[in-house]
Amino acid sequence: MDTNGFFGNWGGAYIPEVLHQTFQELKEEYARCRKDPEFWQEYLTLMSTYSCRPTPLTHAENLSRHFGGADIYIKREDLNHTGAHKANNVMGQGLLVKRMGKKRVIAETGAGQHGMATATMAAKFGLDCTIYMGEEDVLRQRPNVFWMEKMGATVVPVTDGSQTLKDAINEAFRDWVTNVDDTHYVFGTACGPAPFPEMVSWFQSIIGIEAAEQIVKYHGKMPRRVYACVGGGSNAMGVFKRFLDEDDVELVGVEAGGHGADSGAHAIRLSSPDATPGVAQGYKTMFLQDNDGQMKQTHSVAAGLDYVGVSPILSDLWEQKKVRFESATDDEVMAALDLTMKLEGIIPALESSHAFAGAFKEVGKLSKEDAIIINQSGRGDKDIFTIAHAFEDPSWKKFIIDRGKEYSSN
Amino acid sequence: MDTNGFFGNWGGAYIPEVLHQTFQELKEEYARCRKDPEFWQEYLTLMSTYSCRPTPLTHAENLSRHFGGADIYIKREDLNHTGAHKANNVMGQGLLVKRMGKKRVIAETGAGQHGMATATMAAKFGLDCTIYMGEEDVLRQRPNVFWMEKMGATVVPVTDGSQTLKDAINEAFRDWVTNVDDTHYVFGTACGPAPFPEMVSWFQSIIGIEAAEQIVKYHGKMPRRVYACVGGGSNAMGVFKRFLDEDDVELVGVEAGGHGADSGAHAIRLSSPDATPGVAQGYKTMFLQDNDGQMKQTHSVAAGLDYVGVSPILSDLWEQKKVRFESATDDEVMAALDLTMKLEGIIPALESSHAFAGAFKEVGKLSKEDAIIINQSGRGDKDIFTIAHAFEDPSWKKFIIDRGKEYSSN
Amino acid sequence: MQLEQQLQEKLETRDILLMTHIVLGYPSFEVNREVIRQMVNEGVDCIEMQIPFSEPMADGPVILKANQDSLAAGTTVEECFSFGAEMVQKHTIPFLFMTYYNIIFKYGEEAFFKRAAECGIRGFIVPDLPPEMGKTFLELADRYDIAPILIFAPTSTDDRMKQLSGYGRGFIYCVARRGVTGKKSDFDHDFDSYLARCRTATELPLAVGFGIQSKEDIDALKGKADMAVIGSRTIKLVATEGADAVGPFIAGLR
Amino acid sequence: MQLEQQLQEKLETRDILLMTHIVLGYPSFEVNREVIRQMVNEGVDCIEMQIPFSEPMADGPVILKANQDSLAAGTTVEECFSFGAEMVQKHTIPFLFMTYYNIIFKYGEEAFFKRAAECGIRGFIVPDLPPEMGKTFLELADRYDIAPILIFAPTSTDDRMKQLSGYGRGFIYCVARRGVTGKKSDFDHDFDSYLARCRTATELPLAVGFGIQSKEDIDALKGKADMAVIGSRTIKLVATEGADAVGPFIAGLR
Ligand SMILES: Cc1ncc(COP(=O)(O)O)c(C=O)c1O
Ligand SMILES: Cc1ncc(COP(=O)(O)O)c(C=O)c1O
Repeated sequence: MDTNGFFGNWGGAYIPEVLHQTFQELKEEYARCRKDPEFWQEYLTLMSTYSCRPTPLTHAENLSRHFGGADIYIKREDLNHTGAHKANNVMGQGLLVKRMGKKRVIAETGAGQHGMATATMAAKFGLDCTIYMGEEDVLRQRPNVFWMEKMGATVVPVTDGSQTLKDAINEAFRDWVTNVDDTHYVFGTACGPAPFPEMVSWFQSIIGIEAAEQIVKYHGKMPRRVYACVGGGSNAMGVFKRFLDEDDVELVGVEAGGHGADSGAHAIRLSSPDATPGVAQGYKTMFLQDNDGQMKQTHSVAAGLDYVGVSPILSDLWEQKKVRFESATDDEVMAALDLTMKLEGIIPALESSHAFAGAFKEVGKLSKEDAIIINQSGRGDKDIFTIAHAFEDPSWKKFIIDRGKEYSSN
Repeated sequence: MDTNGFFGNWGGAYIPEVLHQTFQELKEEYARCRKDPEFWQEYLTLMSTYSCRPTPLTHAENLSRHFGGADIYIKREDLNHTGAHKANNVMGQGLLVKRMGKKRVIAETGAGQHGMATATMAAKFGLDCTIYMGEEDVLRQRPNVFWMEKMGATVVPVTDGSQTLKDAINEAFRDWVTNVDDTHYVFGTACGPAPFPEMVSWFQSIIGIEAAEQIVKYHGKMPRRVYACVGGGSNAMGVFKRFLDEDDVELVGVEAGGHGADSGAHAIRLSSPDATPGVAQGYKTMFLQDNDGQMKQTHSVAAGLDYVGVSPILSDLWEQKKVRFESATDDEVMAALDLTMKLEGIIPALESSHAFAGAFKEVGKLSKEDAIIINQSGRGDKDIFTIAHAFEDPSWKKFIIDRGKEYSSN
Repeated sequence: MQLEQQLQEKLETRDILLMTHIVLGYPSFEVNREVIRQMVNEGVDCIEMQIPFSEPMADGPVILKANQDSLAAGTTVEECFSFGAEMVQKHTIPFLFMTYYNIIFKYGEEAFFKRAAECGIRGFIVPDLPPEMGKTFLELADRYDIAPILIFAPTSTDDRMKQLSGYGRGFIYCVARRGVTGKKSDFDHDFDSYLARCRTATELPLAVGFGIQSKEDIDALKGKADMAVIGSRTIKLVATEGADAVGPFIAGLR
Repeated sequence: MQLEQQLQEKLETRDILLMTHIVLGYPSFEVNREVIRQMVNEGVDCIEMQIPFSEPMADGPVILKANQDSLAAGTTVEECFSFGAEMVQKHTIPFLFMTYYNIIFKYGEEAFFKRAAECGIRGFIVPDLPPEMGKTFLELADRYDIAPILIFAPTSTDDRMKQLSGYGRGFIYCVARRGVTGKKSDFDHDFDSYLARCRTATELPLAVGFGIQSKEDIDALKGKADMAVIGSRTIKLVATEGADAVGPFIAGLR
């Protein structure tokens, strides 16, 4: 990151003047934390006593055998407290908020995982908490909404625009400019104005640091490839960062192919020509936008990937060809999820299932001597309404109908 | 355990002759595993690479401050893969099944957690899997049923008797006597015929072994008390075992008080005079039964505690006064759950919330110099239908009604 | 006269004996009474009367339901004793109690034996009480002269059968197959070699139960076993066609 | 004539100027045309025309909805330019474009400036473009003689204001309070000392915007600021009472 917050051509901090001062303070505090080894130590202690770090690296023997190529290892971010990698970032920012003395946090959320993590952190750190969530995502991720509220957070459904992640981000910014003095905006992914992309990636880098140590321990050497799904890009940056300078490790980001790259209904920013450079939500990156610069509707079965932009750091790595980007369609994702449940007894989140789907297309062609790591960013429990729906499970439907009738009648 | 499987006056193996031989083999294999240090090592490796062991011990600073007594530490079994301590037992038995060369597993489940864990293990180990679950519990724990099925297990709703855990156990035994040659019954708690109570406790003892090490590291000495909820007794045995010989550690088991100890609608076996010695489901313990020896209906808001019997090992420890037993009512449990979510950002399962409720009643009276451990046996996500229902959450109800209508209309 | 002796005597005139199974209080004691009358009339040699239990772990759907319905109708252990005593008075064939161990344990083992002996009950079948768990039970059986009926299963090893035989009195109940009561069994080659193993292991008469439904099944047992046990089949018959169907059915079995 | 000069001249005869805000294409260009006519008639001194953007991060509900509705009706950047050119032709007051940076960036910064200059637009307000991010933007503004309107906020430090002032031309837009457009502001003691800080930091005229709704609000600004900005208030007025309500409303402000 240069002093203006750019990574190559990407990034920056395109923020309203009201926020200027608070960003100054944030950048200074962040810089202090990065220099202070005690801060990272405090972070590690928190993550190993409140969440479950280091998370395991699981050898997926059955999937490996099934595809007959490289050995598949799964980095288990699903085992974090609150069920996803989002906790890494949020707990880190929580420590920062404590240092800055702010009393309230706000956050946007798509899949609800970042909202869950933030509500959790707020409960633990005794902060007020408001979560913005697109109305469509409120419906897709209802259980998460329920838990956030039970943990004392206020969840505000956002009915503007496409009612998904980007709109929640806009709304969170509106809150922030209003309540900037006592409020910190816990940005949920490696996007937004600097220093967020770098800061979020820093907290998430714990994933790759652990994974590198673990793979060498189990597999004896570095992996051939590392796969991660890419929404905003935080879990991808988290697992990639440590491997960036390893020559023989190829990094693969898997974007949301939705109904297909040619369908117009997807969220592919880097692995298709649909996106162009733009500036929105406080930063410059590749956006899915029309010729006038208006953001397009995106689509993914995974709420957490259903987003118009992507981390500026990833746009830079894409431009530098240091990370390869692919996509997986909704259908490929459901199939990958199904296979992973059946063969390994592991339920990846729909977001994470994109990384699995991406890896499954290629792993058979790799040598048996090699290993790959798939970053399982979260667990699929939160997606039960979407997954049960997508699989058209008849007994689930009957159960919901019966419950609905019961509730209607009293 | 004596050679007949008794702990003092309790336990034994009251099994049909068809199962005699398979129990012989099971006992021999179990004895071999206990003697073989490599087995435990293999178990530890599995649990640290597939699940998230050691699970953290979390210092609940806000709850501690709130009650103003001893420091509260929470042992985080909720962070296990599949969301509860049940995984410890199941993965251990899975290794045993592999050694015995059986191709199919069956299990009973109440809360669905043991079923989830068994279905997961079966997927990972490539075994056929059938799960028996009381019809009432199928309704209470619908999401778990869905996931078990997605992992390839057959879930059989049991419509006999009270349609809860004990009936699922009977039905699993009926399957076992029929398919004894290729099938292992993965008993889910520290009950049933010997060697199950001891074997399950052995696998679960990993909880207390870790917790003892952790509390000494964080608190500097042994805890004053350890709290666990008691359904069948496996998580309680798991966390208690290591502390049994520590003189100054008091062990407290919290049973399901349901609508109250005097209501007849509860599952209190040891901390009220309602239960009497009996023999059922293959073992001798304190059962909730009438004067003729017929089992009574039990009640708890927590499916996993809604059971007529209790571990024979706990009956023995109760008789020896080595463990104190208390109970918490449904209402106390919901309040404890609510407080824990709000203050710590942690969502205990309804079962585990009993341990919290039990501890909350007493912790304020202990010295600030002391610490207690509460065993959080599982996470509450699985209970969303029960918890949202119990809190009468209006937006949840609306959500379900709308979904139900949507499903009805097509 | 001891149960075994009684059966051996009958075996002098019959090539195979018949034992039937009823669940007490199901559908009612009234019907039990009538069913037993018809069974005895048609020459049944021995009857096991099941005292219902809420957790009949070794029983299949038919008998499970019978247990539950009987309990739901309010059947008590005391009523079962009275009814048993009445049957012993009324009929000359031996009557046994079949039940799960908790019924006995909860009543008090010795009290249960004493009361059953007073009623004239000749044997107990307790499917969840292996001899290892039944030390006092076996002593009391001896003391009260009530035959403890032990069970062989296809999974029992030769050694195990010998051991069981040592504890058994009256006869050995050979479970025809793995599984619970009620489903049809195959009386095939494997079954024959199982029965041969049973025969070698014990001097006691061999009763074969689980899934015997017809004259053919019984004929197939002749020369290999001493007694055929009809369980779920007649219970289902009573439920679907009434008590009066029992007599003709039994008559048709031999 | 440069924007600042133009405003300074007007200030010689008026104690406070009025700037109004419209969202282009909302509810339609037709209505925009009429609204602007009435505004100019009633003596508005300057008009900022917002080119709608799909992500108007700094705008409150009223203007947000106006952006969305305009886009939903199909408004394009090209139409905004044509309309802007038409207004400049028709009226003598200065017109500004307000928009978010992506609209400019995506069009091509230089192309955008060129086109706007051809249309006679006098200034740009870009709320998400701080000067640190606007190096080329500021150069182009200079080159094409279009005033880059910089923004002061209550959270800006004195140093920051000085720095911003150095980049600004035309006037400084002082955001009256924290928050987004549309909500009422308190013009209290804190506000006065904020405005005093603004005044000290720059020589440029001060426009105050965010939440100005009435004659009283404007009177309160007299002597402290040079221009009052009416934004959401008239947009809402048009939406609820139609374009014809604008003239009388503006007339009542002074
Ligand atoms: C489980 C999970 N994975 C991935 C993502 C995508 O975010 P990112 O690309 O920042 O990792 C989300 C976002 O909500 C998520 O919940
Ligand atoms: C989370 C959880 N805790 C506790 C229990 C009770 O079982 P046990 O007493 O064997 O720990 C269950 C049983 O299903 C459970 O799911």
